[in-house]
Amino acid sequence: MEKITLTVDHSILTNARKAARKKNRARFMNKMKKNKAAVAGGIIIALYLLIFLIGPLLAPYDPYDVQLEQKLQAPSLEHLMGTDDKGRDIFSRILYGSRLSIGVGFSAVLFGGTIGTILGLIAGYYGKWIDSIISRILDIMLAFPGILLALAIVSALGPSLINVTIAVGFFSIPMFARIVRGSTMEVKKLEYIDAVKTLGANDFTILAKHVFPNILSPIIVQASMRLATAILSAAGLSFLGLGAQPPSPEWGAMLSSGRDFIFTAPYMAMFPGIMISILVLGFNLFGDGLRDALDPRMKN
Amino acid sequence: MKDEKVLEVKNLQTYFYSSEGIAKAVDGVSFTLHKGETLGIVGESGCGKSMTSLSLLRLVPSPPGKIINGEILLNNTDLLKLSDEELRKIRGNKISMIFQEPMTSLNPVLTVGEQIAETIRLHQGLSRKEAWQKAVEMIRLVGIPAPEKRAKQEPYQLSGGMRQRIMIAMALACTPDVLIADEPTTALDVTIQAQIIDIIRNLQQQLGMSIIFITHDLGVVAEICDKIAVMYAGQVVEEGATDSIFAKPLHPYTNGLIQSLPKLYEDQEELSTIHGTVPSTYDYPIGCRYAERCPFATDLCHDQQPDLMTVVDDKKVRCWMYSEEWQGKHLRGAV
Amino acid sequence: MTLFILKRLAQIIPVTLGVTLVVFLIMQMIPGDPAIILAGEGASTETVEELRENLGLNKPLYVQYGEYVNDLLHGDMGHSLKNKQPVLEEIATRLPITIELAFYSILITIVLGLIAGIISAIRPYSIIDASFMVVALLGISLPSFWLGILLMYVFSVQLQWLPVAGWDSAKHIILPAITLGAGGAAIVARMTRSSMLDVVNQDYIRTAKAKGLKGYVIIAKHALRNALIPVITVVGLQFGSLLGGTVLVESVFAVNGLGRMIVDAIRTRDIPVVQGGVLVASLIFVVINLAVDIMYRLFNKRIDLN
Amino acid sequence: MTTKNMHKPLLQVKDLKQHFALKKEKLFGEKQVVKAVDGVSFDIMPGETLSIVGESGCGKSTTGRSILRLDEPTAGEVLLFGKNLVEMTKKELRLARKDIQIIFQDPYASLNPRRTIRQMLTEAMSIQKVVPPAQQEARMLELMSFVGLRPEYLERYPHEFSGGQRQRIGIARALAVNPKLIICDESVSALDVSIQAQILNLLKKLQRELDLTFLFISHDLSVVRHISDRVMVMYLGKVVEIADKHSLFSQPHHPYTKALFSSIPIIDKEHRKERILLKGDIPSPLNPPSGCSFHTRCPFATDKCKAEIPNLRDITPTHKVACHFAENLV
Repeated sequence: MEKITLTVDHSILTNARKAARKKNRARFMNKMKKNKAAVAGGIIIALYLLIFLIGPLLAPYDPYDVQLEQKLQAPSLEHLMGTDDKGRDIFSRILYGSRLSIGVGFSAVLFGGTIGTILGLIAGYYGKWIDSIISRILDIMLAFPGILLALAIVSALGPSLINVTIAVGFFSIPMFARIVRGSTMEVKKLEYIDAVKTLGANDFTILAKHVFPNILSPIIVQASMRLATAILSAAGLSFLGLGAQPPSPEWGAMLSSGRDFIFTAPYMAMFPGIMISILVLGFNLFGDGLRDALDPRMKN
Repeated sequence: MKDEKVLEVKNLQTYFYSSEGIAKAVDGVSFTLHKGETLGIVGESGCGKSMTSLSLLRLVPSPPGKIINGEILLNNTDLLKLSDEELRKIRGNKISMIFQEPMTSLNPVLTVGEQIAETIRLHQGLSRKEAWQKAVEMIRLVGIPAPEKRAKQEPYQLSGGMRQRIMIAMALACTPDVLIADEPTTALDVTIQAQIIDIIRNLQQQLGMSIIFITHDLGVVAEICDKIAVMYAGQVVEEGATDSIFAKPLHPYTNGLIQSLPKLYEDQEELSTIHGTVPSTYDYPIGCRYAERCPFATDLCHDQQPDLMTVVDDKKVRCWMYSEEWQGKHLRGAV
Repeated sequence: MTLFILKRLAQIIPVTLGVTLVVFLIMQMIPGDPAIILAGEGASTETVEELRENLGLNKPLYVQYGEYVNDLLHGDMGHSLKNKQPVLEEIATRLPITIELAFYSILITIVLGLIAGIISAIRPYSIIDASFMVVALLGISLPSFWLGILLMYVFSVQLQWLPVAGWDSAKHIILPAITLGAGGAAIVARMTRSSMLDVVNQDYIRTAKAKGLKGYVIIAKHALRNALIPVITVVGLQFGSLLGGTVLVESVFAVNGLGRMIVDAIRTRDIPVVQGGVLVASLIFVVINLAVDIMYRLFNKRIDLN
Repeated sequence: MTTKNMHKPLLQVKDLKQHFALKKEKLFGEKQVVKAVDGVSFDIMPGETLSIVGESGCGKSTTGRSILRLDEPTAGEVLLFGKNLVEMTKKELRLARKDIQIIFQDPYASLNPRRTIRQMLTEAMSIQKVVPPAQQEARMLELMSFVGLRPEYLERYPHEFSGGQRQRIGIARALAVNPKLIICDESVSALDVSIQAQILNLLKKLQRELDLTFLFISHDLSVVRHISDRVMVMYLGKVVEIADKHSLFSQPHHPYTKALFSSIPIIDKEHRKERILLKGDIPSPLNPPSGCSFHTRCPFATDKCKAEIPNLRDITPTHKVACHFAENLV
């Protein structure tokens, strides 16, 4: 075969590369912009993250400062959300508590998501007996209804916020693993996987470069939805007195102590509840929107 | 009898509206179908042939699709002017339709007998029992052995070829005037395709309906159709009797299409091709839509859109080469 | 079909064993000496040793597990550390309450969820659809324990229509059942809607339209049956969330069911009661899952072909 | 076609079998086995194009995948330059795959949507270390010009291309490792005729210029007629006829081949043959008929066909048929 000499102006290639990247980003942003729900969710999450980062700096009072003479004051300019039964400023406690409530959610999902994704990738890609074993273990984990598995774990490890994180993360493992396993099995069947196999790529390369990037969308969607559930579950466990312990300003715990004063000081339970609900709403909206933007099957 | 017009479509335009713009899927399509005749609509993917067929029964998914202009005259009644209720009585009764995917076009949770019988009950007002018997008869008619048993089965228990036969039985149950067949054999193997074509042809002779046969397969068209409309970029570019179109295609696109098929009875070192790609439905050129790919294109072609003009007898073509303007400059019959 | 049921039954055995193993291991996860914990703080060394001997805590782990399963098979879930009563007896008095609560809640989940989902899907992107979906979104976002408190505040404290807590009359059931069923109803509604919208775009619906069928026949006969198939699975999963949710809702409304029993037992570190409660709830869920799977299979015969 | 090595096959497939076990459906039923490929043997000579034709479920694609061990074959040998691919370890196989590449049917599923063309080609070259990194850039540009794509397309993602262009990219990726044999698995089936013609011309040109050997799998007989030197017809996992293309198309011996040929819709009236309509459907490969698997649809079947499996035997030195009555049916 004749040797072909090619002269190409390399600036054309570099420019083409830049343009391609820009176009891709613009396409995704465009899709997201059209999705009002996702944008609303994104804004909510961003606001909470802001509170998470700088909230404690804004707090007007010490969240642990007991002022019994100021107890159970209704919301006012002085105490935006009122004071609790120990006279602590609820607004300040909410700001401080954001670190706990949001942090627990993220840590738990990071923990469960990582393990679940790895298990799902392995089970889905290798199939056969490896899949059988992993799937059976997941079945057992899923046989525990709702947060009961987390509850059981906390009962053994003892009540604390860290244990709640572990427990909630643990029970989200099978949710991730299932989604990832299913998506992996779908992607594995696609011809481009066969093509790279034929080129001689090893399993790790195939999984890391060709399978994982293509199942990222369902993982991100799942993570967003799971964050909502994880925050709810963690708050629930704290509400039951099994997570953060008084005087911690964790929102679930605050809600729990507020419930005894529902006749006299309903705002004690209202504000932490509102904070949890809006945050969870944000993640649900974001997850919904993301799914619509990323999942080709959901397209009209 | 052949001269009796059954269906006449005039200047049909179906557009799709999305954030990316307006897709002119069907852009001014006209044709006439006579009694007992088979009209083939051919073209490559995206040319608008399927959307034309869906428009005829107003089945275009809406939104985003919308029929914005035209007339669809069935025995001189304009279907586009009917109320939904009036149109409903025509669907499946006067005009019926079969689709490309026999796997997904039948309801997976109902028996095939019931799916045929419900059409019969609806349009002919027969009792449950009578309708069921008629359904079984229809299944027998399309050549499925043991029709009594098959009628009670659900679609997943049947093969692809059998499901397409069921679709045909369903479509013909009320002896319609027009059958629209949208790529009915594309998903099937050749030996099964041959069976289905055979059945459609036989039943046409028995029942006398007119057929609109939509396909991308020139061979199938050549075998089954009396006349052909070739579509390109939302428009009919050539129309005429099947034999004359294959013997002497007038439009450069029709010619290119026929030439790029590998021949079964001839050795060729290289196939002739049409260079380039179809223009985007969102952004058609102002001139002839084929000009960019056409080896004969001139400035005139790029600047102005040609009309579908009658050349000889019944043959129509949308190409400047056959116009008077062109005659002055070039010799006729450059193809 | 019979083979499927038998296979599915056979699958239950390893899952059930797995569940018992996990519940058994909970005991092992406790930091420190289980004998000391079981004996209670401040117990003398002899008491601890005696307990260790009695409960076989000095035997190898697998022997202990074997004995645990053997005891379970004989209906022995151990004794409460607090009141020394058999755990099974305690569960027997609590379970009916929880089942009653769960029954009404799942009823709310299914009925409300399906109706809202179908109405939304028939008129997608309409005002009624939008309002249903906003409510559904709230339904999945509000923590049940907070929703419970809100409802209690409105209907019991402010309006005084319904009792605050307890489990004595039909009126007592209303708020907890709504609280517990609301989240599920929201999920079922969303699922039904998206499943319906999915089905409406299928080829066979186009076929039905091409046949000239009436709109309501297409919805009721052709679309709904297919759309409900994936909803079955979702309803099945809701049973799980529901059983888990009883823990929170029973605590909010002071209902003396299984959930509250577990929470109280965790607070007092009454481990055998926790084990028994979690085990029973899980086994119930395993059986419900089996039933749901069989139903799914009955409705969807196409499964597994190809 | 080059004359060197004319008599040494590049690839030999011997008694290849690919059986898939299905889940049991009935309680006391036997475990069902789909014999997707059931004892297929053939050789491919260097520089030639052998086609496999057949209808769905005949095992043509599975044969291609088994050769590459994308599906592990149940039995048989696949000898590439005399070395058996089936017995190789995973590592040896990875190296050997450099010589055989595959081009798929679906222009959408065959390219990783998250990688640019540059990344795909670089990866292909790096895995097999066929080109030193310093020369990869030049080689990439060469590959792009081979398949008729503009160099700046290297930076684009697959979704920015049309179906025909994607097939060109798939071809470039396969060529990146300098393969000897390319398996084309329905590579032009998803394309419109005008684009199909472009790709077929490209494949022929590449074969001439790069000395490639093709195993071309397709259901489209006119495409097969155009591109092949020899053609093999499969039915229900078995080879029913294999011959050089002129002999096969002018004088098919097997009744199935004949029916298949007569079923093709043809534009030119003069070439239309009397159609042989086969009765019924293709039987399920789950329960292939006894004896000759075609006997249920064969117009000439006898009791012998029901009982005995016909061997693939020579009718002429270049024409093999698996039919008891091949000579009587011409």
